[in-house]
Amino acid sequence: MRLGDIDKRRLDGEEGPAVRHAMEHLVKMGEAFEAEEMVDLHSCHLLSDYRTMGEGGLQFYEQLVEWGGAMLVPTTCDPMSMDLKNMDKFDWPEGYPERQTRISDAFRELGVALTFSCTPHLGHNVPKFGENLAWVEGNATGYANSVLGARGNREDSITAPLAGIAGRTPKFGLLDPRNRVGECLVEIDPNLMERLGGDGRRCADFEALGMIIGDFAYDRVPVVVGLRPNMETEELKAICAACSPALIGTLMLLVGVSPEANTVEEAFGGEVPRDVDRLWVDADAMRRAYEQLSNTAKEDVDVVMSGCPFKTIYEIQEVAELLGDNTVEDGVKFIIHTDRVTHVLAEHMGLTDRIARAGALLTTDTCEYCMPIEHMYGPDTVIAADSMKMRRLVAGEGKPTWRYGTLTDCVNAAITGKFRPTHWN
Amino acid sequence: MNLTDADKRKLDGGEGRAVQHAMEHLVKMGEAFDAEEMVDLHTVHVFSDYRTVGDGGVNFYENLVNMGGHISLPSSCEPMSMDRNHNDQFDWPDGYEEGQQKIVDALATLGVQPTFSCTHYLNANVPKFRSNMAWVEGNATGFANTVIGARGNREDAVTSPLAGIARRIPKYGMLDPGNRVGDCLVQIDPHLIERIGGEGRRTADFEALGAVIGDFAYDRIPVVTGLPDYMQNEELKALVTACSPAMTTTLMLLVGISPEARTLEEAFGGKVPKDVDTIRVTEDDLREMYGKLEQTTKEDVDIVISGCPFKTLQEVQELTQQLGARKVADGVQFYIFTDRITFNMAEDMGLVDKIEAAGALLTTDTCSWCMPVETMFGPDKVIASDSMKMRRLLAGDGKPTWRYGTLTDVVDAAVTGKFKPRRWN
Amino acid sequence: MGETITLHGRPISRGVAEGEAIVTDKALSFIAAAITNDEGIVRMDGHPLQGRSVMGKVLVYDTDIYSTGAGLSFYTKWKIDKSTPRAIICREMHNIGGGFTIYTGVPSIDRIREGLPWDLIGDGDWVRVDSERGIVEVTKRS
Amino acid sequence: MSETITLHGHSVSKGVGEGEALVCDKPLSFIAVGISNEEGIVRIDRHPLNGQSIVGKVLIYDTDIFSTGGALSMYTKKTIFNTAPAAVIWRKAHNIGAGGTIYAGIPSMDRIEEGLPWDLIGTGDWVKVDSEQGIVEVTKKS
Repeated sequence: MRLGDIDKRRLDGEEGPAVRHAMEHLVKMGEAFEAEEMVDLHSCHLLSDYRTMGEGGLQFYEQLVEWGGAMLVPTTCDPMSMDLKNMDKFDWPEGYPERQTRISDAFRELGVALTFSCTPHLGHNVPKFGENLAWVEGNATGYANSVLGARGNREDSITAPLAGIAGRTPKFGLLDPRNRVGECLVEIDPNLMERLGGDGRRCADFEALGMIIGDFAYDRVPVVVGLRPNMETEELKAICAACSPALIGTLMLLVGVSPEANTVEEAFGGEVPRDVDRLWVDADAMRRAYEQLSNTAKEDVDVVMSGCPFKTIYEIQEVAELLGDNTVEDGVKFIIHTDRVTHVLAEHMGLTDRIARAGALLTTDTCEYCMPIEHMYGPDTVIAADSMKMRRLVAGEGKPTWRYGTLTDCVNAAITGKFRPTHWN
Repeated sequence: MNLTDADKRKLDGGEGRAVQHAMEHLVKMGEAFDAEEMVDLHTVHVFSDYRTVGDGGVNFYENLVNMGGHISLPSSCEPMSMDRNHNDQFDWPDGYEEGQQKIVDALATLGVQPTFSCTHYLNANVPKFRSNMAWVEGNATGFANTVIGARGNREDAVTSPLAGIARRIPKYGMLDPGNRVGDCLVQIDPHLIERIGGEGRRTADFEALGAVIGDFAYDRIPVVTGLPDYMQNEELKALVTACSPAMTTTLMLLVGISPEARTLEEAFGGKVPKDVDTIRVTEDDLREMYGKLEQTTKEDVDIVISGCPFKTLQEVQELTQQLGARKVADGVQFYIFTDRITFNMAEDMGLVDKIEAAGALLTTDTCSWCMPVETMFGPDKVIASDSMKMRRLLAGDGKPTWRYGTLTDVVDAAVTGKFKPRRWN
Repeated sequence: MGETITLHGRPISRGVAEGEAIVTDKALSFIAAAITNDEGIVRMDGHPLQGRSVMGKVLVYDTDIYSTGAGLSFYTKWKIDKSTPRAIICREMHNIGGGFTIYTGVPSIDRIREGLPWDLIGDGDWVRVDSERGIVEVTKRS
Repeated sequence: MSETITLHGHSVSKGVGEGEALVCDKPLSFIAVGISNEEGIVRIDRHPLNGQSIVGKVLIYDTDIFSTGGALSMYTKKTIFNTAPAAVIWRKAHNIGAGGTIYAGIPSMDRIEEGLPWDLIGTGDWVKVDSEQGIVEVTKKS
C-alpha cells in the first residue's frame, strides 16, 4: 500500500501515540484487503453498547483516551445499553449502568457526539454524496451507501474509531468506486409493489422485502428494479435494514433511487451482463418471508416491540394514531424505540404523553439489541415485533421466541395480548 | 397546465376546503410560471417567525387550521421570534409572544414538526436525491439542491404550506430537471483555495465566497470549478447561504461535489458553451467582499453574533475551543444561535455549561433575524458577526451597523470589546 | 496419525496457531448476542453450530454476518474471557472479521486456493494456520 | 395632457390596479426587516429606494431577493396594515413575489415586451396595470 507523507508522519508517531496506534492497525487492514492507498475520512459512527462490547470494549476506549486520542471527523454513536429517562422500567444487571456511563465519559473525551442512535443518517450525521465513512451499524451504512451515495463499508467496531482518530482509512470495498457496481439483479413484481407498504404495514413489509433481497444477494451488490421513484425515507430505511442480518455488503443499487443507479445500465457499470443471476420477487416470496420470521405459533405475547431501526417522528405519529384511545393489555409490555433527538421532538408534539397514557413506553438511546435480553426476558417470553432485523439478531437458544407482523398487528397484540397476523395470509 | 384526475378532485373540493384552497393557489402559480403539470411533493419546510409574517401570517395559518388543513408529509419549520429557554434575556415588544404562540399552535395543529430550525436539512428533515421540496429558507434550499440533488425552488412562505396541504406542486424552476443546468461559470483560483477556511475562519470565508459567486450569478445557475474534492458540511452550508442574500436561484453546480455535476460537462448538460460568462475568483475578490460587508470602522462593539445559518454541533465545539477559558467583556452581549436539537446534544456534551460560564448565550429556536433588531438593539449599536447573510439582511436605515470578520475575530471582539479584524488584511 | 494436507490462502491477520477444527459453511457473527462472551458458545437461531463452543478452536466459516459490534465483542472475548478461537479461516474474509483478528493478532486467512475450506477441512481435524506464509496444514482426524 | 403609452407583458397575479410608479432596477424584498409592515417604508442598506414608501404605489423592480418570508410579509402588509403596493411589475418574476401577490390579490406582471420596465416607466408616472389582459398603461409625469 502506498502511504502519503501525512500517513507516514502519523505512523511514525509524530501526532501522538493514539494516532500511531490507529495507523498501525489501519495499515494492516489495508494490506490484508489489498488496498492501494489510504483516503481522507469524512465521518465516523461508533459502537456504544456495553452489552455488545463488554469489558474489553470499555478498556479499548479508555486506552484511546489515555493516549490522547480525539476524533478528527464528525462522529456520532450507536444506541447504548441504558435509557436514562426510564432506568426504573428495566431490570439491568449489576454493574451495567456504571460501565455504560464510563463509555459515555470516554466518548466525551474523544469528542464523540452523544447521539446514541442507529439512524445517524437521518438526523445527526448525514453523509453526502461521495463522502468517505467509517461507520458501524448496517442499516445506517446501507442507507448512506444506497440512498445517499456516500462510500463506506460496514466497518467493524474497532476499525471505525481508529479510522476516526487517524482521519484516514484504507481504500477497499465500497470506499473504492470501482467496486460500486451491480453483481446480481432483483426484479420486483409490479403487482407486489402495488400492495406493499402503507400506513401500519410500511416497516414490516419493506424489512421483509429487504431480507428477500439480502438473502439472495448475500455478499454481492444487488441491483434492484421495480421500486417506485421517490420512495419514502421510512420505506428505504426498512429495506436497508437488511444490511447486516441478510446482506453482508452495504450497497443496494436501487434503480431510480440511488444516485449511482439512474438506470439499470449505470448500476451495472455499462451493460447488464447477459447471464446475470436474477431473482423475481412476488407476493408468494413476501408471504414466505413473513412465515420464516416467526419462530413460534403461540398467540399469547408478553412483549411487543417496534423501532428497529429507530423510529422516525412520523413512525411515532403512526404508532400514536394506531393506538388511538386504546390501552395496552395488563401484563404486556409495549416498547417503542427511538433516539433522544426524535424523543425531544416527540415530546414537543405531545406524542410521548399520548403513548404513555396508552400504557406503552417510548424509550431513548437504547433497544432490545443493546440489552441483555436473556437476563431481562428469558426464554419463555414471546415477543411480537415488526422488525426483521431484531428478530434475526436476537433469536436463538436461551432467548425469547418471536412473532413477526405489521405494526398494526403488533399494536393489536399489545392491546389484546393476542398476536393475530392479518397481512400476507 | 395539465391536471390529473386526482388534481381535479382536489381542486373541486373532493378532499375538503383546505386542499381546495391550496390547489386554487397552486394552479395560479403554475399558470404564472408556465408549468405544464403538477408533481408529487415529498417534503415541506414552512415559515414560523412572527416578526416577519405578522398578524397576516397568523390569520393565514389559523385560516388553514379552520379549513381543516393538515400537512401529511415530512415537514419542519423555520426559527421563530422566541426562545423559550431564555425568554427573560430578550426584550420582546408587546404582543410578540402572544402572536408567536398563535403561530406555534397553528403549526402544531397542521402537523408540522416543531424543529424551529434553518438547518433542518442536517438533522430533522433531510431530503433525498430527486425529492421534490416546497421549502422556504435559502440556505436550506440551496444545500438541498446543490449538495443532495433534491429539487425545489426557494418557495415563498405562502406557497410552501399550501403545497404541503395539497401534496402537489407545479413543476417549474428547479423542480423541472430540464432547468437544472449551468448558465455561467465560476473558476476558483487554486491559491485562494489553499488559504480559505480552517478553524475559526470557516464560516466567514465561505459565506464571503458564496456572496462573490452569488453576486455574479444573481438569477443564473453558476457552475463552480476549483473547489476541493471534499468539503465539510459547515463549509458547504456557509457557501450556499448566498442563496437569498445574493443569488435569487437555489442551485449551485459544484463540480465534483453536486451529484448532478460529477464533471464540468455534465453540469452544463453536455457541453460547456463556448461563450459562457466566466469569472475567476481570487484572494483579492475575497478581501474586497470582506471590505464591502463592513458598514462602520468603529472598534467598540456592543453585540457579537454567530450562528447564521444555525450552528452545527461541530461549530458549537469550535466556538467553545475559541473561547477557551476567557470571559465575555462587560457590556458586550455575545449570542450564538442554534436549534433545539443541536442545543440538546450540546447540553449532553457539556458545551452549554462552558459557553454560559464564559458569559455568552447559546439560544434555541430563534435568531437576530427573527427579532425586531430596531427596537431590541437600536441604530447606534455596533454588531460584529461572521455571518454575511445576517449582515446583508439586517442592515439598513434605523438598524444597527455591522462589522464583518471571522469567528476568531468576533470571539476576540466579544472578549475584549474591540473588533480588530485580522483576516485578508 | 491421520493424513496431512497443505492448503494455501490469503493471509489477513498474520501469525501462527493450531487447534482442533470446528467447521460450518454458513456465515457467523461474534457479537455477544450471537456467540456468548464468557464461554464462546454459539447462540444463533437455526445455526448449525448452535450450542457449540468456538473457544480454543480453529474456526472455519463462510464470512461475517450481523452487527459490526462483533469487533469489540471479539476483543472482549480475547482480552477478558479468553474465549476466542485460536485461528480463523473464512471462504471470504469480511472486513469485520479482518478488523477484529488483525487488532487482536488472532491469525486469520481466506481464499483457500485448493477449494472451499469446509470441503477440505472437517470437524475435529487438527489444523495449523500459518498466516505469515499463507499456509494451512490439516491433519485429518483418524 | 401628458403622453400615454401602452406596454404588453406576462400576467403573474391577475387583476387591475393603478397608482403612481416607484421605480428601481434593483432586486427588492418584502420581508418586514426590508420593508416595514406597519409603514411600508424600504429599509435596506444601500438600496436606491431606501427610505421611500411603497404604499399604494405601482412598484417596479428587478425581481425578489432575500427571504421567502417576503410572501407572508406582503400578505400582512395587504390585509393588516394596508401598506401594500397597488400593483407590481418585475423584469422577471421570482416565485417569492409571485406567491405573495397571487395570494394577497395584488396585480402583478413581468416580461414587458417593449423593453426593460425601468427604461419605459419613471418614478412618478401614473401606471395602470391590467394583468387580466396583460396590459400596462403608462401616463408619463408631465
